[in-house]
Amino acid sequence: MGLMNGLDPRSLVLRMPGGNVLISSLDAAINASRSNSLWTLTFGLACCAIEMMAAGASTYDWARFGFEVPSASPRRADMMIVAGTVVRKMVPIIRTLYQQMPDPKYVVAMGGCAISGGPYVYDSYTIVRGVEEIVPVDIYIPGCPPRPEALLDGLIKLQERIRGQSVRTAPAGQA
Amino acid sequence: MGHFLYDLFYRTDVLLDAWRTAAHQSWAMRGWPVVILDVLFQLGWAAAAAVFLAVNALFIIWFERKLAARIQIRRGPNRVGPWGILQTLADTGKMLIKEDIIPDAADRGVFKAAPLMVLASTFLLFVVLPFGRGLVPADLNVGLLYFLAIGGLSVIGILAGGWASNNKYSLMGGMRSAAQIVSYEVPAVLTVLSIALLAGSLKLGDIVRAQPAFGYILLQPVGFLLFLTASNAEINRGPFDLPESDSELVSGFVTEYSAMRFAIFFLAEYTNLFLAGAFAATLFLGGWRGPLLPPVAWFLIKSYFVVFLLIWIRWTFPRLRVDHLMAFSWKVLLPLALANLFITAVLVKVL
Amino acid sequence: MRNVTFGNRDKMPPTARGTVPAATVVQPLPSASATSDEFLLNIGPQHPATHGVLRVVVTMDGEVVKDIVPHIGYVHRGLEKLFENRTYEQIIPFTDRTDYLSAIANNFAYVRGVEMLLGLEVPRKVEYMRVLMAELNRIASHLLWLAAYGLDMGAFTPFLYAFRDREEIVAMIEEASGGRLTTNYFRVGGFVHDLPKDFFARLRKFLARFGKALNELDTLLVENAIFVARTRGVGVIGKERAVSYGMTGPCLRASNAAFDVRRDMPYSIYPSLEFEIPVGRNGDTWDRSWVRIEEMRQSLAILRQAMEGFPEGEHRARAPRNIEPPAGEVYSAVEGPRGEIGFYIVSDGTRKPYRVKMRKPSFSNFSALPEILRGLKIADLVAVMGSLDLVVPEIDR
Amino acid sequence: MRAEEALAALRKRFPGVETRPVDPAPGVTVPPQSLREHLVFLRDELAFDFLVFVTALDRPSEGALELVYRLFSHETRVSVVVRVRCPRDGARVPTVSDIFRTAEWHERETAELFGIVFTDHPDPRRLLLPDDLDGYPLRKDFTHPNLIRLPEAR
Repeated sequence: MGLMNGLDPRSLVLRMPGGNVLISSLDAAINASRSNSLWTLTFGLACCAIEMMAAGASTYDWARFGFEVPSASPRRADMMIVAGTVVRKMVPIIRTLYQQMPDPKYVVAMGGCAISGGPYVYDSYTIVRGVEEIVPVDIYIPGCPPRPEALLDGLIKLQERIRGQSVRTAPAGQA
Repeated sequence: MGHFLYDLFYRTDVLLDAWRTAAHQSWAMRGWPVVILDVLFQLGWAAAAAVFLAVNALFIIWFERKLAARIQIRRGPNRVGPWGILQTLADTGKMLIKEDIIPDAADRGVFKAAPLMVLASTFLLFVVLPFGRGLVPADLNVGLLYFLAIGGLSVIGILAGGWASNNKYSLMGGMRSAAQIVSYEVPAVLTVLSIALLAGSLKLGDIVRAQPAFGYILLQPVGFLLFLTASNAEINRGPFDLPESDSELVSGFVTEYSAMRFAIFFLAEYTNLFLAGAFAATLFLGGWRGPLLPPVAWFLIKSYFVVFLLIWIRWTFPRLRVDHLMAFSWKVLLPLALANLFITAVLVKVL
Repeated sequence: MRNVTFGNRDKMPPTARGTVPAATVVQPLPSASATSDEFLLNIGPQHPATHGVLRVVVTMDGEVVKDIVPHIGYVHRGLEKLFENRTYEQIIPFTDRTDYLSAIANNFAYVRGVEMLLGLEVPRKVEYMRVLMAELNRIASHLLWLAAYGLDMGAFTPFLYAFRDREEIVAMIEEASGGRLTTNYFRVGGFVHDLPKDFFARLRKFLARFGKALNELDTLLVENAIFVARTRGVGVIGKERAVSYGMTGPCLRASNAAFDVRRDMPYSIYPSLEFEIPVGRNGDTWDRSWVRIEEMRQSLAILRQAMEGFPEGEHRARAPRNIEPPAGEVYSAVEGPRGEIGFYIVSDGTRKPYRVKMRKPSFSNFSALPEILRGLKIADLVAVMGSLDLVVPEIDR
Repeated sequence: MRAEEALAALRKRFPGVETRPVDPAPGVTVPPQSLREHLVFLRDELAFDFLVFVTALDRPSEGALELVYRLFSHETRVSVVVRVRCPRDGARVPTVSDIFRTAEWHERETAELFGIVFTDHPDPRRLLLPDDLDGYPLRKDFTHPNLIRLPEAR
């Protein structure tokens, strides 16, 4: 890393003959790894957590897609599924957890509460109206709570988005 | 050609010896120092062991996932590659390119060294592991002792990792692990001693050769169970997986580890699983010996069978409590192992 | 190729609605003076053993728990305030979401309270349907407890077995109500719609199969030697203390106190049904587990009786369109899977309640945790907390 | 023992208390200073061993807060409601958390939601609310920037 300070290796690679091919195949390999191995942070807040558990259980078995390892430590999580109601007392904790996760990290807002505050938008003095006010969200899965199929569908959509990534367009140092 | 293949698979020791002698002669004829050749030979072994270690871990993790899924009436990974066999590869690839976090409060040097210490202790065990007749980097005279001594080394890495993370959960995980490995080392040693008594040697090759066709398991059924339990506890797997128990200590000593450093711990853990199976196979199931199939195949079949047993156990039982775990070792396993050793000694003397 | 960059952003999005406080240190630790031998361990709010977002701060002397301070409120949504600005019918879906594992029991308690305020009699068939649903819900909830408790104890497999059976119940409830978890099935005076045609066929099939599956789960977890060693004699709370702490449900019954709302404050058709109330002997963690397993068996018996005596009739009484109960107050309690679920409703004669107080079992059960845990080993914490079967939004409301 | 008998015994023990039947439980209103002796009497003499909940009602028109203690007896299976009225400003009520352990948390909750001080409470910290929240949410005149009222349907 030290050698590369201030120098973006990507521009060098692209100037090489066949650099494009190299980058494309690199992209393919990286994206295949990332998209097929999304470990989740075990982070259930409310009702949606139960459907998240159901998605992990036999009937729906999200291990099939590589979401197998529910990681209790944010250090090993790739995505945070915010499953449930976020209230103001929880805000600093969610922010800390997000910052503790290593890059690249993804956030899935599961259910109405995480998207917008859900049924508690009005008349609740503690609600946070959508987790996007705290952390950047990649995928929204509507429902109250969403069915496990909906969760799986959302996660597969996330995989598709990851497959569209390229080191070429990623910010320097974060590819 | 067929002759060569036969030699390669069934008489590997003869082939290797012949090859080594020939190489030695030719180096000596040219006046080159033979020491370099020996070093090269050992480096070759090391490379082979490293490749095996990686491939084996990839396979064993997939195997465990699929088997666990089978036990739990679900499918397990099936999207990456046929039957999801490349799932582990995807996981490894992802961890390689993930951000590597070292907490601010951590002891950086120790934090970085800890995973390597654990991996090194596992890697070193391959030195004495006989994969087949003569297929062993160094069949030491004190092979059994070496296995016990080096096998206990991983505790240093675990303790270092737990301490360096500067996290209470990590520290508690590390401490538990240290206590656990040290306590279960004792019954393991005593059990292995009775094998040494029977075989009359500490050399693993000799122990395999000394076994009757059915292995020592029939002479030492209690010993086998003791060894299986103790080694299961030593590799920190369920139901003895307290150092990294999810529900109590988040992830124990690996709580603060991310990306590749965690992957190394993971690699070491699954290599240890294989080694537990391999040594159980070597000491109790007759190692590489068996009819028809080549020795290597027999060795792998037996090892993976024990691994299968360990996985089965892990996915069936709840976790022990930490004091029960200690009590189990000192109050149950140790007296049993002592009694087993005593009876073995008497029988060996009498018969 | 789409050029998407995402997931790598560390910069915060502009806070559009500007209501979120800046990132601060999590609530400071309590000023418990830790001497050199003691140390504080903070568990939660994000910790696998807390089943949601609880936080407990444990003062430990070596491995022994000296003191334990629970912190709650991480899912406090201010529901009781919210209820004051909703009409009676609009409140029903919110009662689901206070305790999503026993949505039906919550519906039941609330709807019954409103009916009591109105002085409304419901048809016999409705009562039977309510009991059927409530008991199915109880089994589903206990199964989920078993699954989660298995995880706590380090056994992953019972989790999946329990979920397999739970899915079957959930499918039945879904077919009837349209929702898997948060069913919103009850209405004042009855149900939103009738039971589906093949409901009883499915129920019969389930009843025939589940008894065996339950025995299997029992053997796999609750009667496992390791499990028994970890739970028996651990986390004991006596009858007197349990009552004083307001514990209800299986947690109280494990302490040898035979109190069950279904029998002692009878409602619906429970007086006409025959079932036993399993009671533990010692009030320890194992008893709490055993009571739940036994309760599932009793629920099966209730389901069978309710199915046999199921009458014909309307699925909804003739309730007024606008619910405007006369001024007054009422307390309606039902036996939920975790204990006494009560709704204290005060009406001032308008379409919206003056005050709704929810009395939730987990709140009281959890408040006894320091009492149960003091003096135990830290390793028991998980076993004890899991055995209380906490649902966090129910504690916080 | 039936509910009426319990109530009669209560009336006998504390002459002058106002008793009124509330469906389905009978109720009794007591002044704050004698709350504790009433509860001790109910618990020890009449076997009301179970405090179901503690809560309060805000009556701004009367300038009063009304505390509600609901008791249940496992022995006789009878409920009774004890009420305490106190002024909205500077409401002070003695704690009963040593009589019924469960009251500790219920009182903490009521205190922060209604702004009632429970004197001699062993642990008077906040329970549910974040530390930076001002006001008492369950009072009728509570306002908060984060509290957006549901628009009235037209």
